[in-house]
Amino acid sequence: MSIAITVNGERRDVEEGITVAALLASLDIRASRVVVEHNMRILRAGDFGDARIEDGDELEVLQFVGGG
Amino acid sequence: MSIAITVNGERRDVEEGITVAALLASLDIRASRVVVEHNMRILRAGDFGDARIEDGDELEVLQFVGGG
Amino acid sequence: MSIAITVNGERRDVEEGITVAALLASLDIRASRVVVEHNMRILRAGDFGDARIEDGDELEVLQFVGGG
Amino acid sequence: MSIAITVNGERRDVEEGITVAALLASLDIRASRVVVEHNMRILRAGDFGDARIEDGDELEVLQFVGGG
Amino acid sequence: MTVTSDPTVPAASAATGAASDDALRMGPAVLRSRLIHGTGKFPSDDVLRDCLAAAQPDMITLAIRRLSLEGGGRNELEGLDLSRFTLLPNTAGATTAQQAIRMAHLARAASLSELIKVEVVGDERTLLPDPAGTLEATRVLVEEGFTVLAYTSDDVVLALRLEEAGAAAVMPGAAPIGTTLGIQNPFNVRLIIDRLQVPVVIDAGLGVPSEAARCMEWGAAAVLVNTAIARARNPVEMARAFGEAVVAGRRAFLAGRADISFEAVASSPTAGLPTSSS
Amino acid sequence: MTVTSDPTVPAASAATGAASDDALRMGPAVLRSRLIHGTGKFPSDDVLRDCLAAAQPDMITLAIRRLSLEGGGRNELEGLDLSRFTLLPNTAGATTAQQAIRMAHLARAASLSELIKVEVVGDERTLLPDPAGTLEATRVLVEEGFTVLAYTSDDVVLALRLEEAGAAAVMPGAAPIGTTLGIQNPFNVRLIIDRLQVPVVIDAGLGVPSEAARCMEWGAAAVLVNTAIARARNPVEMARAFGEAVVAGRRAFLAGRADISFEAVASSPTAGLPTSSS
Amino acid sequence: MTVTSDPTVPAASAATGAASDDALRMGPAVLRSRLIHGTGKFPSDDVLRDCLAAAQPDMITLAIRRLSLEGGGRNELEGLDLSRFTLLPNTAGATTAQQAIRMAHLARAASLSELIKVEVVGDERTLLPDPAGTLEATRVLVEEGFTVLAYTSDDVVLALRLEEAGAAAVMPGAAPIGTTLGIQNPFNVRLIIDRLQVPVVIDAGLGVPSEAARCMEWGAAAVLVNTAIARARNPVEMARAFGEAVVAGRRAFLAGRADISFEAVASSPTAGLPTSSS
Amino acid sequence: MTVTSDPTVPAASAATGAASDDALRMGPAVLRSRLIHGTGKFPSDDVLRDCLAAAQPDMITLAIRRLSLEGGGRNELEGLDLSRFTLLPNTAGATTAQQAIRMAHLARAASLSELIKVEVVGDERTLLPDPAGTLEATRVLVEEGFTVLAYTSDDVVLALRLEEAGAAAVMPGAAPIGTTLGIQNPFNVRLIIDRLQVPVVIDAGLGVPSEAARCMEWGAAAVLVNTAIARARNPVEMARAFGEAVVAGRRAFLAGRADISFEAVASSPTAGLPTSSS
Repeated sequence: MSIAITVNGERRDVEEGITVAALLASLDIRASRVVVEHNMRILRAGDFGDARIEDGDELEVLQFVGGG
Repeated sequence: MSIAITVNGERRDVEEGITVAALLASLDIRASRVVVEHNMRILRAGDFGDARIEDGDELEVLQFVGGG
Repeated sequence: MSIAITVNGERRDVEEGITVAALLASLDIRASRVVVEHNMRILRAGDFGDARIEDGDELEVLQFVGGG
Repeated sequence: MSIAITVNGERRDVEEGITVAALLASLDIRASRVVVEHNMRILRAGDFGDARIEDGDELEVLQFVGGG
Repeated sequence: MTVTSDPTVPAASAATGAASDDALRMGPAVLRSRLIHGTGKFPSDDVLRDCLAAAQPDMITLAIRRLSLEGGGRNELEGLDLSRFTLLPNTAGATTAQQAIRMAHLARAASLSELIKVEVVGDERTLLPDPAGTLEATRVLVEEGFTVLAYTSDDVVLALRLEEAGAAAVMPGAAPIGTTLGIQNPFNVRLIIDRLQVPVVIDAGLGVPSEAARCMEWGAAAVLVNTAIARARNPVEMARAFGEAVVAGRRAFLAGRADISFEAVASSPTAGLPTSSS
Repeated sequence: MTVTSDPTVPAASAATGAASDDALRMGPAVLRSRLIHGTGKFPSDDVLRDCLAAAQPDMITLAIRRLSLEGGGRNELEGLDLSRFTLLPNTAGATTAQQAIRMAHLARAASLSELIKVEVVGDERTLLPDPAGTLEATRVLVEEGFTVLAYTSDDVVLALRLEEAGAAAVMPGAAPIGTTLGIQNPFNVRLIIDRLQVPVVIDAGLGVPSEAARCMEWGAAAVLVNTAIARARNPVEMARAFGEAVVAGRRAFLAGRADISFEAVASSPTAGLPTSSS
Repeated sequence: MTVTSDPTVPAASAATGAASDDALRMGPAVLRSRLIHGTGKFPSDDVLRDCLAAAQPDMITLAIRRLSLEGGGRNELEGLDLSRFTLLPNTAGATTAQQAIRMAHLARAASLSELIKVEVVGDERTLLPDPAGTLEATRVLVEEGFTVLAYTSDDVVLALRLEEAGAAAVMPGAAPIGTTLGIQNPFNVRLIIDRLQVPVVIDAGLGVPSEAARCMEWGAAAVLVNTAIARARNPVEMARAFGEAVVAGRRAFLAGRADISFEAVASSPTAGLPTSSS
Repeated sequence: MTVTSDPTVPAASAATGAASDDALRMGPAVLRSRLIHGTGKFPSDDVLRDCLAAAQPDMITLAIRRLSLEGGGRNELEGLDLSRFTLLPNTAGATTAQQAIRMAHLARAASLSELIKVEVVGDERTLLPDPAGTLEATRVLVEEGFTVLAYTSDDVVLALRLEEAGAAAVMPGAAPIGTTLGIQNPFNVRLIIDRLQVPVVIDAGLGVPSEAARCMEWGAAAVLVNTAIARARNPVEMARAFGEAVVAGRRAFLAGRADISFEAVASSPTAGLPTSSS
């Protein structure tokens, strides 16, 4: 079954029970380079594998970019 | 009997039961030109005659001066 | 007979023996408002009537204009 | 016999017949470092030995100094 | 160019001296003169009175202070008929919003008006204003019904915040109070004038009349001058000069300056020269 | 403020302390107004006439040019009563001393006066003056009895040389003619004012009245303004503003500015505040 | 003059190029280069990398943004070995203290360091900082253990307040972000440098290396440059030039400038000239 | 940053985009360093020698003076190996063209070269140059085969005349000699740089390295610095700083500055912020 979540402001349907680590992998994102905020709470990289995503969750996947 | 009050930061001994109007008169100050703060409460000029001063009261007698 | 002169840099044919005063009149110019240089010599206004123009003469007829 | 000359604006008495080279040597000045103007004429360093000084002559002995 | 049809030029100003309807409104105050005149540090009462007669301001600033209990409290304002002026008491001396609010209350009691210049000093050495205190005092006093003119730095965002807080005018300083150093930051001052809807009054640090005129040419609503007049060698003539300069600067603003050209352009005709070789 | 009565002033200043006869003398010319008004590039005769009425100068500048032979030579000065002004013809258009001298002779014949503004342009692009030509023309014309006002750059030594050559006034430019860029070199302009004995008139490049006032505050004897008025959106009001600003700046110079302080100094008393903790 | 005994000159700087112990310390950061290098708006990754190689900064700024979910989130920092630099993430984009605090938390998670440049914009048009928001964010983040470098206006009192709030450095802007207009308010910038104990880093609006050097000569601790490098015609050479200019300016500050003289003083001897009349 | 290797640079710039041979040619002189170093007024021979080692100029200026007849004529140049430098003797002390020409002849005899800096002072108080004398000396010496670098004011037309007279370089002063006041007239200095074909060297009055860099950024060919180094608290470090700043300024000129924007432009991306309300 799939659930609806919001990633970086966009609605996405993902597998129920997916972890953050799995989500990143499915998006082809290397976990080492990003910061993830899960329902407004920042996850430590070490916790990506344990963090399960529920229906309606909001995720922000962020990284450093050029800035002044 | 006299009471001790503070006027403009200085200790003064005055007659018990004196009014603000009488205090100003005794100091040769024209009531029309000043603002009086009695225990941090601003008095209207019309109330100077009724305002009785108690022992320990604090008065500020202020006026406009040159400023920028 | 006519002669060829230069007035303000332009070639003109005028009557032989014409005076500066007559030239100005023919051009509808009031003598009081101008300065005339006749063959590089400045004429006094009083001399306009006597100053005869010869063939090949150069005249500058000048006036004040707005300037800074 | 001695003659009176002016060197750098000061009067000096020197031996009659002295050359510029000898004058510089007597003043302990190395010829290689100076320019000499003899009666307003600049001498080449090679001519110092031949240039004889006469009574009343004026000499300027100059060198480079710090400047901006 | 048909001058009078120019929409940037009020018709009234063409015919008369100062535009007859070019009054500055701030709350209840309506000022024809855009020179706000300080009253501190003058050499004598007489000089102050003569300065005001020379400069002819509509609004003057005042401070509120303890009356000296000996001598009946005579002061430099004694000789003045204050009723001829719109009074702008200040909160000078305050270093917190609370103190400024208290002084505003006292000033209201003394002036029977709700005009107040909020001044909260944040640094004793430079007398520059405290951003947070100024903003808080402005908010509270606006809430209470005061018409607040807020003395501030040349910080653009703070000026915007003061406007949002309801200030009737915002008063950025040209330079620290009393220095007469003149306008230190033309860029910010002009930005504040451009961005705000409320009148911008340049306060503090002006040194000479030309600087007052310059502010007015940029579109400042008014200038406040104290030290530059009070400490001039001849204060009365300097007061008059400031009055004239403010009129000139305002008039120039309304008239609209010539466009700058980076190429030289002759003022006299380039054609019509007598032949050089003749 | 009763500036409308006479912006060129002395009446008012007589009472108070400014010099009661503050006229500017250059050769035969005696000027009460220290604004010298150009007459070039105005949108119309009417506007020029109204500007002169508004600014009330005593001296105006003129150029001398060929009359157009068609149409009887009407020009923008037609509507003016020149006899009301001290005329200062210029030699604009000259690029050599010889041309300037010739134009001075023509101007003398036209004005019946020996006042002349020497202007020898050395660079067609910037219209900046030619040092050698300006100096030579000045020398020759002074010799011939002219009262020479010499337009020059802000070169200090050249200004000294012009004074030595007998110029009745030296006229350093603020910026290239017609740019309205304003004073580009305050340092040199002030140095020239300080070093010369003859009047220093700031000419060319001023843009707004505040800059004219600033020159006067430094001790300039007068300013010459043309483009900044002629090209303003509302030339008449701008002319009036320049007139007022020149008066203000001169008055401020005579009044003597307050000393600059690098430390802030309160304008309101620092003592006598109500107790904060009571 | 015995140079080395001069107490204002660190002994170390006499012997070597850049003073060997002239490092700038802000919290955990120790910087030998006083040019902080921005990484935004570069034409390409390659150019950015080459600029950093040319300018050799120790500290670079970064922003934190959403990764693009398509394409694996490649960005302009891809080619950089970030571990070679001290990273200074900013809170750019925040318009409230709360947003800035959230971004600081995210940045900390990404950089594994507590260095943060607090930037709270108060006006979308000028991007000038919000006084209250900047101060609040600084207070909270300092409390939480961050080393805060606070981007601020040139408001002197606000700079003092940020220091009191525990900022490790205060970063007044020279001009609005991205304009390259250069230092608009030398007076306030110098006042801030003089009054604060913590390092003052000039941020935003610098246009050319000479301005960076000028800030350093005044005693600024460092400068932050982004647009002036990223948008130069040749960014790499401009980066190198900024690096050199910052070194030059710092060195000049330590060396101590010559006293200004208002009188001219010959550089060559005035005595010893050959007789002119001989 | 490896500035110590060679502050006069080209090696580094060859790789990246600055001109690989950016030498300055004036007559026979070919200069890699664009800092011309004065040698007057140094506290000691040792300091001068160390300054030259630190700044690494190719060209140095000298004066010619009477040797003291007592003591064998030791002077501050004693310790220098002059053969390592291109010598630029000056005519300082001359107040007429004739004196300058005589000094040029003496200098030629001493240096065995025809490079000469023409300097004819027109005013003893400001030491500003005499326009006519400078121009005449330049004409005569160019005729005689000298390579003339002409010290001049910031008068634009005079600069053009000196170029026409054959000067190999024109050297406008930033401010009066020895003042270290810095650039007083940016407008004219830039105009001179733009209008002339020959190299423009900024001479006299610079105070700090940032001003030298600024001149170079405008396109000046070189700067001449003496007092600002000789009178610094630490002349050796200041010499080095000037050397670095001149390199930085030249590099920035070649790199091409970013365009000024009057609107703020964010340095960090405006998109991609985390949702604020989530």
